[in-house]
Amino acid sequence: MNWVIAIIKVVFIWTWCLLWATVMTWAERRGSAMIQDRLGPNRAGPFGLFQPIADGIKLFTKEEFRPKTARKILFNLGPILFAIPAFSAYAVIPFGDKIVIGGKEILLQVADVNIGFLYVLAIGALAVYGIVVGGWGSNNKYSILGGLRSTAQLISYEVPWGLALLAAVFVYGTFDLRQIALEQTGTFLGFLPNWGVFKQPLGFLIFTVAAYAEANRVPFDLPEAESEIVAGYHTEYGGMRLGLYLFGEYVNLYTLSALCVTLYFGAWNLPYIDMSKFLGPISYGIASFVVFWLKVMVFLLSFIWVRWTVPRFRYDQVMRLGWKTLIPLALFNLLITALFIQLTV
Amino acid sequence: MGLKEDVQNTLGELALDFLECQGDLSVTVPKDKIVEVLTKLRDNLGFNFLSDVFGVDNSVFYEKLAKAKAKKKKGEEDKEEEPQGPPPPRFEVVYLLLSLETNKRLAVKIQVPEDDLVVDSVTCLWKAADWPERETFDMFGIRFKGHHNLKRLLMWDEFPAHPLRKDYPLEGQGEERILEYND
Amino acid sequence: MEVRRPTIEDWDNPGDLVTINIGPSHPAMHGTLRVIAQTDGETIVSAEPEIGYLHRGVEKLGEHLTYHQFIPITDRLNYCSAIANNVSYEMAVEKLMGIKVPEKAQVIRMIMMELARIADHIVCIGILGVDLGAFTPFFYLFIQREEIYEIFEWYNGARLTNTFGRIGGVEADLPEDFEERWRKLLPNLKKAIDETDKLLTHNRIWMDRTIGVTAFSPEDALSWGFTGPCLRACGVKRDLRKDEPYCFYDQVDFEIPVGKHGDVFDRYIVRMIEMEESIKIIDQAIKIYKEFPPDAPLMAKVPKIIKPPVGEVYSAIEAPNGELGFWIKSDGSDKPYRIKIRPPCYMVYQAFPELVQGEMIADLIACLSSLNIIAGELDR
Amino acid sequence: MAKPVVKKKYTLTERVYLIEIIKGLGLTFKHFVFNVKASFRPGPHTVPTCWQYPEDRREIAPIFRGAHMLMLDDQGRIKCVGCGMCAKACPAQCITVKRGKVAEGEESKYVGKTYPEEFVVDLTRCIFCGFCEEACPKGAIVLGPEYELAQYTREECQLTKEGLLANYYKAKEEGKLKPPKKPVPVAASAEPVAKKAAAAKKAAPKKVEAQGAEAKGDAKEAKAKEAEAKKAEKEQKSEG
Repeated sequence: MNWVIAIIKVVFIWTWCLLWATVMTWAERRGSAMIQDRLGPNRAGPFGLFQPIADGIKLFTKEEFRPKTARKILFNLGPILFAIPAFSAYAVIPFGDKIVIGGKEILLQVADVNIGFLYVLAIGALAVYGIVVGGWGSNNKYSILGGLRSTAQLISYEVPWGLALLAAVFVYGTFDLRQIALEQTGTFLGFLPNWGVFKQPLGFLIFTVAAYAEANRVPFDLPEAESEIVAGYHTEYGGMRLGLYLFGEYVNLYTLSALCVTLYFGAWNLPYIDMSKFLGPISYGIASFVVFWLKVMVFLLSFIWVRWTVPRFRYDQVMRLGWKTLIPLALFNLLITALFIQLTV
Repeated sequence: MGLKEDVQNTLGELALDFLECQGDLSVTVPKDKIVEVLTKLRDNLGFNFLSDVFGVDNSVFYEKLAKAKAKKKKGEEDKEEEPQGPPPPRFEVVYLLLSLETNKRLAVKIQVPEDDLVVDSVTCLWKAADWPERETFDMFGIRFKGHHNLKRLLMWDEFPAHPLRKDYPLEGQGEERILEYND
Repeated sequence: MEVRRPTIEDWDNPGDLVTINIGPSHPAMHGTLRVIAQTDGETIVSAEPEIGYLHRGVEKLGEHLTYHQFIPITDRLNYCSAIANNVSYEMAVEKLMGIKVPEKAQVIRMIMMELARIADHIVCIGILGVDLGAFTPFFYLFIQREEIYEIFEWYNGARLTNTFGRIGGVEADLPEDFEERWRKLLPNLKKAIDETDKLLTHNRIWMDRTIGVTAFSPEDALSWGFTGPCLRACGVKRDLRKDEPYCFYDQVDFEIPVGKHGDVFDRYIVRMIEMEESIKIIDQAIKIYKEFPPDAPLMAKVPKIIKPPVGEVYSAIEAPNGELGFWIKSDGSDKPYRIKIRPPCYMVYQAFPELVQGEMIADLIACLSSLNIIAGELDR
Repeated sequence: MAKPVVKKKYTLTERVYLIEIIKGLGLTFKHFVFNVKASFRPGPHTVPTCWQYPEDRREIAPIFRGAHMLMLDDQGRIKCVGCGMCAKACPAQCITVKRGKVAEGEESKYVGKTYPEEFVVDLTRCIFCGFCEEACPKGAIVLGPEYELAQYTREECQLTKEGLLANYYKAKEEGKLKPPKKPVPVAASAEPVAKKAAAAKKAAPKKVEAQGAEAKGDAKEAKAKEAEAKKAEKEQKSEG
């Protein structure tokens, strides 16, 4: 029975991710419109909610165009290489506590591995291949520039990102994401919720900034900076290949937000309230899932919010911020955390 | 005022002709001395800003004036005959100068005959003359000696004619490739 | 302090450089501009602008149209502020003919020109924001631009290509509800400018992107023939509205903002302040306008068919982009013998290779937007 | 090549990215809340700046310069006499007028003794400057309120007499005919007007002067227009 449950969980989380990726495209457009005194797409369905479906149909039915000079294999491989890590990174992130059906305890997580943390880091680093391969395979100068910018940016920001996560690991003492989530119950210093953000405020800040860079979002959207290099690595792409890139990006956002919630915002735990005490086994599972998802939504919306507020960095400024500001800060954070733990334990 | 006197004093013999129209003063100078004249004007009279450089094709201008005169003469017929000199040079290059201190403007003109379409470039004095000179070359075919990059500016490089010359028709001469669309 | 930037001579084999062809159809190329850039990584070693993609032969066309018929053609020069072009051309013809324009018409021209200046600066700043990745101020500002166009529309029926004014005056009095519209627009406009300021000016990302980028010295700027906001950003206090006043500019009180370094940030700030100064000018101009009786003349006595005497004049005004001049030579017929337009951004854009040399690709885009190059005016 | 280096001292709030960004976030959030609230208002025009185009249209100015129309007078007669002044004034040369003599028995259809046998406005060429309207001595051609000018073929963009009249009927039905244009006061003489500084003081006495001037100017202008129309008619006759 276990493998049936596993398949159900995989299918569920895939469709869930895809669903929210599509909803995100809608939210992005409507949200930006609302910020900018516009209305946004409001014709397809109520509030324009069916717009992503229309977009999907458009992407699917569009001609699969490939430039003559592009490298066929790499060109086709690029979007796939980008989308697969995006979808698989979510495997280890819990999306709820556990649900008990018929006496059987089901963890709301596809795979509960004890090094889930490292898995996310490793898979996240793979996404850069999709961008580079796509940019190179397109045989276009703008694409290759976008690909190169992306490589440099992702690799640079993985360092402060990893260091910030490392500090979190120091605090929790485990690589297991479920364990980390479970530790964030109760209160911290007596009055704060026992969430990572209060123990690691600096770490959280570094993590967020680096997450924006990892997700190629404004102000770090250099790889696809429209006004400079047209569309960056996906300049030559169209149809569903482009769709894979776009979907992958939103799924990445979802994963990053989920990771952030898991690490710093108490996963499915509500502050000061222990839901498991007064909810039944099934309803508790569902409630934990909903709480987790709501927290993720807040983060997703913040991505949109920031995107339509700030301008874009320049390439060298991104590098300067990453290497000269974030890494020293992250190291400092690591040092303080280590000292603190050494002194208190 | 006294701008005319100033210019006269500064340029001396180099000022061949003055034209005043609605307060705008323009001075005609010899073609080969243009760099010298502009340097003098810049250094002595403070015309330190080059507004524009452009060409004029006068081939039709004198004809039109003569026609207008002829029309008038029919009525009067008593004026003395104008001395028939050699026809004035076809082209003119005009340099619009401006003094930032006194806010006075001066147009310096040189006459360029059709058989000697080479003028000294003034890019050594003002960098601003770069594109205007290229445009003058493009539109009138006047070459500028000493310009670092004298090629066509607005028209494409293979364009065979100089479109602002008066003998070039408004509709063009069919240089543009005629595209045929198949429905 | 100065730094040396690499030039193309530093490379033994210039083939090592990557040639990037930016434009003529590129998201950041306003209209149809094209820059061929030689880059070393992201750094631009040399850039060569290629213009003429929007060349419509306006000067040639002018020789075949009557003086009046050329007015709508001038709309199409700097289409962001068509009114300034119209007025500049009309003033040149009026100077040629020695016409004195009635004062009320001059005030109306002044009000309209300042509105056009605000509209033009809104476009420039909005696009600069978009090109640097900040989309939102663009929308806040453009909505107000629409409102300004509304005023134009209720004045003479057109929004973008206004064909404003006639030789010798203006074609209509200001509509009765003009001031009401202006008063309604004013707080929103001020708010939009303020919000743009809040979103951009002190944001460090914006400052990093603009301060020191494509800085230019005043000597260079004068030598290259810069005028308008680009020159003022370099620190030269020159504005034709003050230096060679026309209309009623010597009667109103306004400041000329001056920058220091001539970088993108200074150009942006100069334009921002100029918008506020324009608002001040309009307020004062409306006061002057109200002193005229409603039936004061709006047109000078102009013959139906305009035949200026033989002669040549140059007349320039301070268009939003800088000195916009018309040199007109007349042969006494009803058509100009030669019209030469001195577009401001033409002079600015020729310095582009020197401006962006040694900067990065992203700076090239920022520089281009901050210079406010309008292809219609550039190529004519 | 050497370039000046600009270094600006940042204040502390500028140096730390976050403070200014958070201020900006607050500003955008205000807009967000305002617009979300606004978008729940009833009616198509919810967010004040967005027009839901086909249903919800902006009010256009009564003097809007859209597609041309051929005016009729009160008795439903075509005002145009086919003089061709509009075609002459047009900078884009988009108007073609062919003049014909009014046949017997058709006098009730036209104002003048001549009429436009053919009147074509090529909208693909037109630049909507409104000079034809100004040139017309009879007020017969007017730029109307119609602005939806997209067509499928070039032929449809040729606005013939029927099309011009249809535009007129449509505008009349919708009550969007232009109000009569106020005559522009013309200065009495070509003499330079009084000095600027004295403008305010002289305003009162000028008034009387100007009124007289206006009346004179109007009469003269009308006369001049008529004379020119006649001239044009003659010319066309001689050509024909």
